[in-house]
Amino acid sequence: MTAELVSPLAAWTSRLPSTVSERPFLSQLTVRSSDTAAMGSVLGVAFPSRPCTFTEGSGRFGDVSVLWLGPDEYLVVAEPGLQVPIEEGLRACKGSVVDTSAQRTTLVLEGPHVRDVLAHGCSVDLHPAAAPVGTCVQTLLARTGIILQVTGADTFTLLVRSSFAEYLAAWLCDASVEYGLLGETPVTGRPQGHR
Amino acid sequence: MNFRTPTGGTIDRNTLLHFTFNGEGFTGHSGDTLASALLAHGVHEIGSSVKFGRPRGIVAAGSEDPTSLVQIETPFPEPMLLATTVELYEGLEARGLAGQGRLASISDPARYDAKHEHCDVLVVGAGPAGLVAALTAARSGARVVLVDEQNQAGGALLGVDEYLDDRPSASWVADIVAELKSTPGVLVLERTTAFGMYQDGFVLALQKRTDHLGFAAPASVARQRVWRIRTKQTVLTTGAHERPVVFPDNDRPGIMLASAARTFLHRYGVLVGSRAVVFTTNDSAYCAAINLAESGVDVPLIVDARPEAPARLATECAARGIEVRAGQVVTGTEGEGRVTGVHVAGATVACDTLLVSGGWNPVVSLFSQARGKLRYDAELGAFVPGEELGSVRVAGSATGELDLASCVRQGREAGSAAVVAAGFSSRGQVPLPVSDSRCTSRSGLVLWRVPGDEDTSFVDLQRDATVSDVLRATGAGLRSLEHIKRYTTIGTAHDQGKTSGMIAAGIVAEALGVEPADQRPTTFRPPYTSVSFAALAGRDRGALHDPVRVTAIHPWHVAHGALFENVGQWKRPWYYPQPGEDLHTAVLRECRAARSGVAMMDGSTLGKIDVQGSDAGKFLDMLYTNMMSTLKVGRIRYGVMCGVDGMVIDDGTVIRVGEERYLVTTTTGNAAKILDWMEEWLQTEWPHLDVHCTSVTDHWATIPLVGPKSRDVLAAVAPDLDVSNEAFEFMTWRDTQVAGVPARVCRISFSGELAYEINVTAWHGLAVWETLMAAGAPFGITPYGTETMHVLRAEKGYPIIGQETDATVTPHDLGMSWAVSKKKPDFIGKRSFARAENQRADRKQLVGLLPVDPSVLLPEGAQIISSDHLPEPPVRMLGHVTSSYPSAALGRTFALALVRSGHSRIGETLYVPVSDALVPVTVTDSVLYDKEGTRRDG
Amino acid sequence: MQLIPCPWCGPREEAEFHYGGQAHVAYPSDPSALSDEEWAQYVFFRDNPSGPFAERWSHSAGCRRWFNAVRDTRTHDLLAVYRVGEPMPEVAS
Amino acid sequence: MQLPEHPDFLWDDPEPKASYDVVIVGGGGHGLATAYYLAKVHGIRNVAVLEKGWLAGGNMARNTTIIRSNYLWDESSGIYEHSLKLWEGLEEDLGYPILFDQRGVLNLAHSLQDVRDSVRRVNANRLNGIDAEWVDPQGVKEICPIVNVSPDVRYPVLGATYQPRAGIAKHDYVAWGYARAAHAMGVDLIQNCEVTGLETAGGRITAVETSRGRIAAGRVGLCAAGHSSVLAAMVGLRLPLASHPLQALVSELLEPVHPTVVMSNAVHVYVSQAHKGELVMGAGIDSYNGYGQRGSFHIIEQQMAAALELFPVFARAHLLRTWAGIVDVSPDASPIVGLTPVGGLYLNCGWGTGGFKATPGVGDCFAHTIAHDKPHPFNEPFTLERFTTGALVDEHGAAAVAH
Repeated sequence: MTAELVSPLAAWTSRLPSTVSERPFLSQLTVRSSDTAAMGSVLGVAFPSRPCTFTEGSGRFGDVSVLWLGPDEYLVVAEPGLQVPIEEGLRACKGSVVDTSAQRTTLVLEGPHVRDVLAHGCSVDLHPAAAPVGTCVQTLLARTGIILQVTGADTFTLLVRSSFAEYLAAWLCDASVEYGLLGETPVTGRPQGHR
Repeated sequence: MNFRTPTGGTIDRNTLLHFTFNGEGFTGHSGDTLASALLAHGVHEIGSSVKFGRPRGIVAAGSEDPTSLVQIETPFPEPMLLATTVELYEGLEARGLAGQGRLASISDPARYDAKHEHCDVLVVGAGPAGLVAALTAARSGARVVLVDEQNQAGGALLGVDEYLDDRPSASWVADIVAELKSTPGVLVLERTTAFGMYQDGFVLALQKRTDHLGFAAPASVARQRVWRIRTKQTVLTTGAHERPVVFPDNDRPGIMLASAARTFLHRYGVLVGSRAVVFTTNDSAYCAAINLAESGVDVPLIVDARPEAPARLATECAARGIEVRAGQVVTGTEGEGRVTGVHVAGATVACDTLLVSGGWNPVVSLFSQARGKLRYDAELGAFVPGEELGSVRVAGSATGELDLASCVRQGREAGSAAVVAAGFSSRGQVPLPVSDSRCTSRSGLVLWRVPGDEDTSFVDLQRDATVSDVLRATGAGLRSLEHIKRYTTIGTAHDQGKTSGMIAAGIVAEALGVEPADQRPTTFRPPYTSVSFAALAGRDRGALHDPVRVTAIHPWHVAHGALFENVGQWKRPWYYPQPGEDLHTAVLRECRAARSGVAMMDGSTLGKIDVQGSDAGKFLDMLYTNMMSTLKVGRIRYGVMCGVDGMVIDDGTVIRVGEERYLVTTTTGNAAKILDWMEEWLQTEWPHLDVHCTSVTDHWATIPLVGPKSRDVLAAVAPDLDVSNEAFEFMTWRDTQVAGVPARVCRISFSGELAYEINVTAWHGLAVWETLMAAGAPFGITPYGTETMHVLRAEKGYPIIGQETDATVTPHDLGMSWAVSKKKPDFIGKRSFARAENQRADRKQLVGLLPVDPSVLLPEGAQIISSDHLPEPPVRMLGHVTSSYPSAALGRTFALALVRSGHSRIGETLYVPVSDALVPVTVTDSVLYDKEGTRRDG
Repeated sequence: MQLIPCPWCGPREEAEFHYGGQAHVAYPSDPSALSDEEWAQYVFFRDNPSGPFAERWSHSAGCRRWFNAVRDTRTHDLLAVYRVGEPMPEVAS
Repeated sequence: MQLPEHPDFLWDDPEPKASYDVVIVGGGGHGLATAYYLAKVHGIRNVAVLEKGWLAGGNMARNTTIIRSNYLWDESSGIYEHSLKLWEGLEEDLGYPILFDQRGVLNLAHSLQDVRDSVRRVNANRLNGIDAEWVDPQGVKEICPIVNVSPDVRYPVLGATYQPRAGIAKHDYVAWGYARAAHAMGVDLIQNCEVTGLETAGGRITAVETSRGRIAAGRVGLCAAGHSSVLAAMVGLRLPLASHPLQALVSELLEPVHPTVVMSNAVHVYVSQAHKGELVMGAGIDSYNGYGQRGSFHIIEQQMAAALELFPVFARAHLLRTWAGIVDVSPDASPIVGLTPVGGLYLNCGWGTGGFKATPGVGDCFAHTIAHDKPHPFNEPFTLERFTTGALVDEHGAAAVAH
């Protein structure tokens, strides 16, 4: 008797634009600490020293990203299933740790039009010069909050609260229409007008 | 009749587009506007005026036109567009308007969107100055955006036949546009009007992306887009509008601005008439006269109001048989509909067209919106930018400069200064073109109006406002232009006074015997040109209007026929009707299951905040009215929060997870507010406290499992948990496995029944819910929604924040003095309880109401009075019904109410006016079911 | 739409922020010692100047941090931002 | 329809005298109405209205002209209903075509709690003698056929309160009607006259200092809406007010489609179609304090999105002009009208978004307050002291946007 995991966008797998995919079930921990060096050594990755950036590294919990969320606030992201050992590991350090793995789900966006799609709803300048790889900002996309990471030349990662994920998916579908990214999938989330 | 020239213009003569106007069929070409295509057929009369019903024609060639209002019917009805800005397409149907448009009665199927753009330099207007400014910035490597409202760059050059660097100006324009478009980091937006200029370099621009395609517009492409441009530096090269002169009967179709005639000729290959008289106060109209004459129009006469005509131009005119009369004015016109003659010096000169030029008004709307001060330029007779603004520069004819060579030099200087200010070094000088322009001198006479019949001398042709209206306004004692604008309605129409505003100011100044410089010009307000509501709504419509928040278990609710209630942005199951059930029968069934068997609901929307740190207890003691620091690890306490004014703002449970860790719950609607509230106190008042708050609302799926059989169901799915009353006490929690996954189970109850709140990660929510449904099947487990939850808690007298409270209710009013600590020296709201108003005995207090007739259901929101007959208004009201339900458990209806002195009225009979009747009710304690609390342990 | 310079995240659109009214209004150390009038001043009365105004903002859609700003209420121009606990900077009005 | 012509004479432009019995600071609707009732009802005609700009050029020129009295609390419904009754006779009273059109106002409910709150208000209104009805979605559709009452929209219309006697008027006509009538009774309307100081002696007001010199007055009434805090600060008086931008907008002229007034607090829309055919809409209040008479455009964009959900037919109407006023908002969203600690200085402020509809009512009551040095019963509850005692008149709960 083990309940199966269902991700917030489980029903959207085949409906998302070809350039958008969900990475569900990642281990995520919200960390508040002014002593990040110790936590960094537990994870094997230095915590970001500058606002609005993230760091990546590898250690005893495998590949780990640490996202700057605010002064003394970070989100540690690792592969699925590691939230319990990571939380235990970090609890040894000074600060607070909260397992927030299911609080948000993760979307990976890629492709040459990714900045165009995001620019329809995100007011942050995502030009490579203004937001180079390694950037991590919390901001609004359309009418929902997101954490946005610039992870590659044309690759972005969005973290969105689980309850807003379907809205964001529908919005991304609609914003992608003009760029021909939906393939043969019918347009979802297109404003319905008024039935 | 055909008024199309054999050659010339930027229209594509190989295309033939069919359209109808006022029901009559016409043809035109790709590149035409509706106005140019109509003029090509000799149609000048577009609509009629709003007040007098006088015919109205085409005055200008662009978005400043005051008169050519049309209604578009196809592909979708759109009101109040200017024929001069509607690009022609196959199948266009339009009709002229009398000042009022008509909205479609059906929904607009088009898509709209918005896009953010960031740049170093924004250039508004792709005329000669703007092009040079943009190129200067672009060559320095800056991110540049160039917007222009036309479908092609060139600005004023589109309407003239001038040569730049010994080649047609269009070729010069094309080269610059090509370079701009091929430069990385440069965005050229055509058909894009910058309509609003706000703080910090924020400029809004509307791009008309598919309107010109008519029926061929792809449905997938957003029809219009609002560009939200954030720029470091702005160069406004917005040009100038020619203005007319006011004279008697100046409103007949066929009377238009000289520059418009020139634009129709050069850009569209259209002659605006057969025989044109020109009336001017400056040089520029001479070029229109010469151009038209050279194109075969009979131009018998130029009437120049100046004492002397410009010698060189007069000579050129004479060579073409155009008589020039200086020192004269047009004193009137005649014609049925279109103009057929003009009055000059007591004689009538026959014509079908009168071209007028009264000088030029720089387009300063955006500059003014950017809070730039304007200065009256007496030589020009117009307001011009009167100061330097930090990051906003103005160049070209928008400054009042009319000489082309000077305009482009200004453009280069502004572009260079802007790009340097944005942090770049200006690289290389963009070469300035050499112009052969003959007609751009400033030397004009400022003439607002020609004396004559003031009742037919129109200042605002769209609003039918005349000189006599202006004089009546000043005669009524009005001095401020704003008052006169309102008295006469001048400048309030579709064109917002683009051509009429300055003239009105001039006429007012004359009437008052002051200089226009002494007056404060009326304020320019966004938008510069009108913007459809739908474009501003963008993508935030229909399914995307506002986020729908759903829980992990939502798909199950949908699949099982739940009806939903909006709670904030959440969709919550309201009730689960079975076939044939209405709200009441479904809710009675759901309630019965919860009180006699087992039922469960999706409580995942409750706000959940993790509070950690060595000062967490101290912090919560300040926020809650009751004591939280004394709560033992493993235990749970209900808490109430007040604002500083002492009024209840939220409630919920607080569980102590560890010595330095709590998990607090909030009401669904207040989750974000309470987290903000906590952070505000922490960060701004008590930053020394070691406390961190983290929202975990979405992390957890929460399932209250309720009813006498809930223990059996839980036992079946949580084999590791000792669910006995002794081992798992009320108001405690356990971490365990439920359905094989980690879970936190809380023994709390919002119904008074034995109940467990099961929390698992949202990923597991759906599966655990289904497992519970299966495990509960033998007990008849019943899912219930918010309505049943409300009934169950109301039977116990538990208030709902926002339903029993309305920002005027204290914990004491709710009968919750027990939840207000008397030990704590302070907590938020405590001091307010001591105020005079809070000490009154007659405060409204929460009580139960039992209708004397147990079958009568009181309407929620009904008022309560003490007398058994309805007196004349105003009637003294004692309070109102906050909640009212039929109750399965009580076998009758009941209600909760806030009643003045309620706690001391228990047992009294009061009356509730319902329609025309008075329903007698008995006041009771708010706890109506299981007062002794025997059911919570099962 | 103003651009508000968050002390941590840099300039962001106004829509990402919550407004918090006048800054430097401390919660009284002992509310019970205050008269009703004094308590009312704390609860309800705030400066409302036309001109520079020290006020609180929260970057609610960003780093969730409260900070202070001096803004000219006539022009809405932000003259300075500073962190909670820092003194209000001198600004030219 | 065409609007009626304004009269051939409105007012003249006098030099301020050295002294008046009463000086009213603020030549907006409230100031003009107060002067009018002082002269007409109380026979006090040696009155000056001082306006720093042009008469009625502040919020009076910027509001969306909705008139209604269906407020929740007895205190509010008292003064607003008093006002509505005066509106009903105002055209005749002033001899000016103010275009008061009692086309009714719908206040929509979009959630079950909205419904409860609405029904509560309707019941309270009726017992207070105010016309009020609860109408279901079909009833909404019958009153205003263009409202989308489909259950499929994001925030469906679950019903509405309806006040048939509510409506709109033409703001300039109202202000000018008061101004002309006040002027005709001897009131001096002094424009371009900014008050720069308030002079007191022995705890009493003695004069106002202005950009056009000192003007002595035994009694001074402040009617300066958004600028009230600034004026009160001149005598060291602190007010519980915040001045915020409030934006509004207008479309081009359209054939009649919208026969009533629709307000939706939940989605921040209020809209009517004015006499000439333009759609007049108000937006939500900008969150920050501001005297700049401009707001942030995203408020307008959100407004449009919400409007199109309710009125799909507005899609291709066009925004013609936007603007902002300065509203002075009190903690309980109710006004402050009455005496001050300074003798002879009277306060009328804190109307937030409700000022226009109150114009005749508060003008009458404030004139009474000034004339008798004592509040009129209708403004008695709206003291400054209520913030100390806690006896608030909290209309926030009843309507977050109380237009």
